[in-house]
Amino acid sequence: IPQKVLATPVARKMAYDLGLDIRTIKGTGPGGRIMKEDIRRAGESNEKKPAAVAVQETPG
Amino acid sequence: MIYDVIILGAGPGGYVAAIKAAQMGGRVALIEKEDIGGVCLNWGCIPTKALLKSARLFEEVKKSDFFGIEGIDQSKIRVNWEQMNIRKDAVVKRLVNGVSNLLKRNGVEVFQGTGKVLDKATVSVAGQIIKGKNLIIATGSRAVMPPIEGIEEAVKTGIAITSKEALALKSLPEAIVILGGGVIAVEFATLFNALGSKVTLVQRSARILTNIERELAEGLQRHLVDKGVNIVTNSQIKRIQGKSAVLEVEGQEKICYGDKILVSLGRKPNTEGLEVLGLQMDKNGIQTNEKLETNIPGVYAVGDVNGKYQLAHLASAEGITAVENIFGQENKINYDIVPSCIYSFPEIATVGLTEQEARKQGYDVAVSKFPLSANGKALAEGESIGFVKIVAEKQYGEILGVHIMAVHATDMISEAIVSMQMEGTVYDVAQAIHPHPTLSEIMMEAAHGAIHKPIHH
Amino acid sequence: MIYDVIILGAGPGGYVAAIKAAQMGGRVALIEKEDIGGVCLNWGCIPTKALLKSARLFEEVKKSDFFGIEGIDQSKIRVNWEQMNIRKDAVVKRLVNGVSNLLKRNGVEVFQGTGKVLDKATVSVAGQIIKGKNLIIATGSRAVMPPIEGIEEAVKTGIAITSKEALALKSLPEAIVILGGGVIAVEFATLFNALGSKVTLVQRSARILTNIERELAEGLQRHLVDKGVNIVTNSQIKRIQGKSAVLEVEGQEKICYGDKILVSLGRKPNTEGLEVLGLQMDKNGIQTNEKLETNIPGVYAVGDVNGKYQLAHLASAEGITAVENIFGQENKINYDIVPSCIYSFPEIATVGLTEQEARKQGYDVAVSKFPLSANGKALAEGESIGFVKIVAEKQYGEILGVHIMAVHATDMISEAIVSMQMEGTVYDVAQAIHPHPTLSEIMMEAAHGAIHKPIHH
Ligand SMILES: Cc1cc2nc3c(=O)[nH]c(=O)nc-3n(C[C@H](O)[C@H](O)[C@H](O)COP(=O)(O)OP(=O)(O)OC[C@H]3O[C@@H](n4cnc5c(N)ncnc54)[C@H](O)[C@@H]3O)c2cc1C
Ligand SMILES: Cc1cc2nc3c(=O)[nH]c(=O)nc-3n(C[C@H](O)[C@H](O)[C@H](O)COP(=O)(O)OP(=O)(O)OC[C@H]3O[C@@H](n4cnc5c(N)ncnc54)[C@H](O)[C@@H]3O)c2cc1C
Repeated sequence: IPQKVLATPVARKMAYDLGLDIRTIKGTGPGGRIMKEDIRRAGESNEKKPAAVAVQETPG
Repeated sequence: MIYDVIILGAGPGGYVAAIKAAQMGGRVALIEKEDIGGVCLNWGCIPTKALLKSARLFEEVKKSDFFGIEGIDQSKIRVNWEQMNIRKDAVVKRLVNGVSNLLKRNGVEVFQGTGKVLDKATVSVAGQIIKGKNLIIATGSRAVMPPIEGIEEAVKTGIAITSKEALALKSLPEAIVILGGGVIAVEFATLFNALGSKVTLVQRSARILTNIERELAEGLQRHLVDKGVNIVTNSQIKRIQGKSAVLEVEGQEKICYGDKILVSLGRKPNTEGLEVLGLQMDKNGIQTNEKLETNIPGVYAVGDVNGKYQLAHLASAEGITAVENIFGQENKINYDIVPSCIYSFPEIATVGLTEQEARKQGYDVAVSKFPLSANGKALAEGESIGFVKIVAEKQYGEILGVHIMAVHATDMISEAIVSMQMEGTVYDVAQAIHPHPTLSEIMMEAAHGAIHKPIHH
Repeated sequence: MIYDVIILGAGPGGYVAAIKAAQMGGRVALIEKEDIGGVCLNWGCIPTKALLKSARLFEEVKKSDFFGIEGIDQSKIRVNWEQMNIRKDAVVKRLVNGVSNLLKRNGVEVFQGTGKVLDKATVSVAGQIIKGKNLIIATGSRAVMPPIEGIEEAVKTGIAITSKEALALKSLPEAIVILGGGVIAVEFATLFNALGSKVTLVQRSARILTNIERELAEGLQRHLVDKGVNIVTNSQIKRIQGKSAVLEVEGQEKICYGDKILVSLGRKPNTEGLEVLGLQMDKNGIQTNEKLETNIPGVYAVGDVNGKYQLAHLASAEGITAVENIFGQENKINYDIVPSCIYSFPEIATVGLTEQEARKQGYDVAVSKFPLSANGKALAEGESIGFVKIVAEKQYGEILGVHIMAVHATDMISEAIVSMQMEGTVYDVAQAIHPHPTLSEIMMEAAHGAIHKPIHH
């Protein structure tokens, strides 16, 4: 069974806009759900590490 | 002129599709042979709910002493069936007028008459020929009259009726036999029983509402029996004879008497006039894919006529989805999250998988149940019958189904629907702060229960 | 023995914390000086809702002719205040007993008496000294009696009362003056007005419910006035004199008469007996961080006493969160998603940001409103006053706030809460298939409206 990613609708859209691979982000919401705050944080630390490769992930 | 979409039938499938198509900039022709609004507005969802409101008030009035309201002589209160129906008809009229105005304001062209499809781009109606690029079939369904001995005669004499005639009765029947135990049958049983008719409900199988989660169905069945409905299960209908239905129950003949015999044994799709298209059909209706397209490209079928479910909200959602697909905005229906409601007293509302279904699909299942009797608002309202049952899977806690029996179950289910729409888990629902005192706290408690333990139980 | 947690106060903050702590394996001492359940169960949420149910039925009974119920002599129906209160008291008793049993079953030790904190690990109660590793203060709040001329005398004569006394009145007042225009004031105005008292509501500012979204508050205010409540706005209370409140309104003196004068001008935290701790406080209450911890490590404050909001469900959620933090399961309250409900006729329920607040926070805002009068269920029920207003941001469509005025608003808001909990968007709510006919379709329509256009409007 492929691992499911629990993320909020807004988190998914933000990750997509920022070009972040949502599967690599740790969720801090209920039950480990990825919240927009988690994406924001990941986005910021990505900016600090310019070497990181952004992977696109379609929502859904 | 060539329309972008021709829509056949102006029920909740067709008229919603028409408005949506117009909103998306399309030129739309909508064909209706009877009343705008279809079964739903005229002979289904709306008139039944208007009458049920009266019936529920009648039940409440009987309890007024208990609630501290004095001076009602219980021996004198009676049902004024005519007034109930005048109000019901006014509600229907207002809604039908509202929809007609919406169609006009959105620039939908409405054709009154029976549409006959000549080819997939051409429909004739009332002597006119209209042309379109796409066709949406939304012709709905009608009650089945199965070949029961004596039924034709009983229809002629006006004793055997369908839900349509039941909504136009001149007087309240003293006794009524309802053949069938589906949603419509149960709502009419609730209605007539509350209004004081002697109700007999005749069910083929061992329980009513065979499509609904077992515990809910059995709970409601017990409750209806407690309230005086005579429910005959495991019965076969042998014949209709005068004002009686003759049954066979466990090898014995049984005779059920009613001034009226309401035949609620299923509905069938309206597919007449479509023959030329060569549509793929099965016994339930016109086959469609998730985009609501039939085997003929450019021809869509939405609502009761595609035989998936018989639900007005699904018809509307399908109508919107078909239109979105026509206009290139790909979309599809998620048939796993279609709610079903029963406006009985108490109500039932359900969405998604039952416990059994979830297990069959191989999920590691967590089930959690919380009763109304442990909820403050339910007690404050004096309405403590029922429960909420959440079915979740254990890996993520994702909610797979929610099954509710409660006075406002049909309002409560929307929380479950949006949760499931967003792939919500019991963790999300438990964490959301639900207002006190409300019935919705029961959802939260049940979610806590699926994780570990509810607080109040 | 040393308890893992000592909890001071057994309202919805304290008793829920106690159960949760016990469920998590802790040894728990719960101290209560009056009744288990606190204000909420005994003098707040529950008794008011029980009486409001009676009041609502009384209103419905008056409309019974319209709904087709005959034989009620409207000149004879009267309120039996005593019976209403007997039922109310029975509901309260049942719930309080229920909570007492839950506490027992979970192994919570309950101490009856006033707790006095000796140090952060030691509390004395009824001559006993108890020791604990953590302390949760959940002592709640009580009504303020501001220094108005003549108020002390009026309290002595029993004319000036708080909500507590209003819930224990021996008879229904013929006329009542309510000082204040907050949630509690509005609920009592609804109650007494529906039961036939002459109600005057005295409000300092230009409208009632200053904390609630403007359109809702103004809508309800108009509605209350239509129903006969005398609302005096922009007024200053000068003094209480006999059975009258003397006001100054736009430079003029105005005298409002009532058999009772209900003082509903705010509540203050119960912080007596905590002095030794040296807690940081402001005028609203004990200051806490998002984990509900005070400036003293190991000391938590939940519910009304921390002065954030005065809401039972928040008190309970804070109680659970404090306990989770004590037991090392880090958690915090999201104060942006705390619903507020008013059980007026129609009800009001709201969560999140208002349009103005959202703009102030710099969001690019989409606002969508949909009225009950365009909803089939609302018309079928004969309850078409109100609307749903969704406030969303435009970038993602995230829902920032939902504001509802509707007969079942307090049930409807739960859908908004879980949507916001999951950072849901108007796209999600619009895509979710809402059952027909229900009031929840209004949420869906409003969501469609925030994206593009609603169908039915
Ligand atoms: C008593 C009763 C109660 C119900 N209560 C509920 C409820 O509470 N909730 C719920 O979700 N569902 C309820 N339903 C089911 C609901 O009414 C249907 O699911 C819904 O009406 C289906 O919508 P539709 O648009 O597919 O078809 P319909 O509503 O059946 O509309 C089809 C329309 O097409 C017209 N038509 C057919 N053929 C042609 C033609 N050749 N040319 C022109 N016009 C044509 C018909 O006249 C009709 O107006 C109820 C049904 C009944 C009978
Ligand atoms: C008329 C009215 C209606 C309301 N309706 C609603 C509503 O519908 N919904 C809603 O959400 N909120 C409502 N509220 C508000 C709600 O009641 C409070 O927010 C809630 O009770 C707060 O809970 P709590 O646990 O913080 O405190 P409380 O419920 O006030 O409980 C505190 C308890 O601590 C005890 N205590 C205090 N000091 C000590 C001590 N030193 N030793 C021992 N025991 C002590 C008290 O006796 C009390 O039992 C209403 C309030 C009122 C007055």
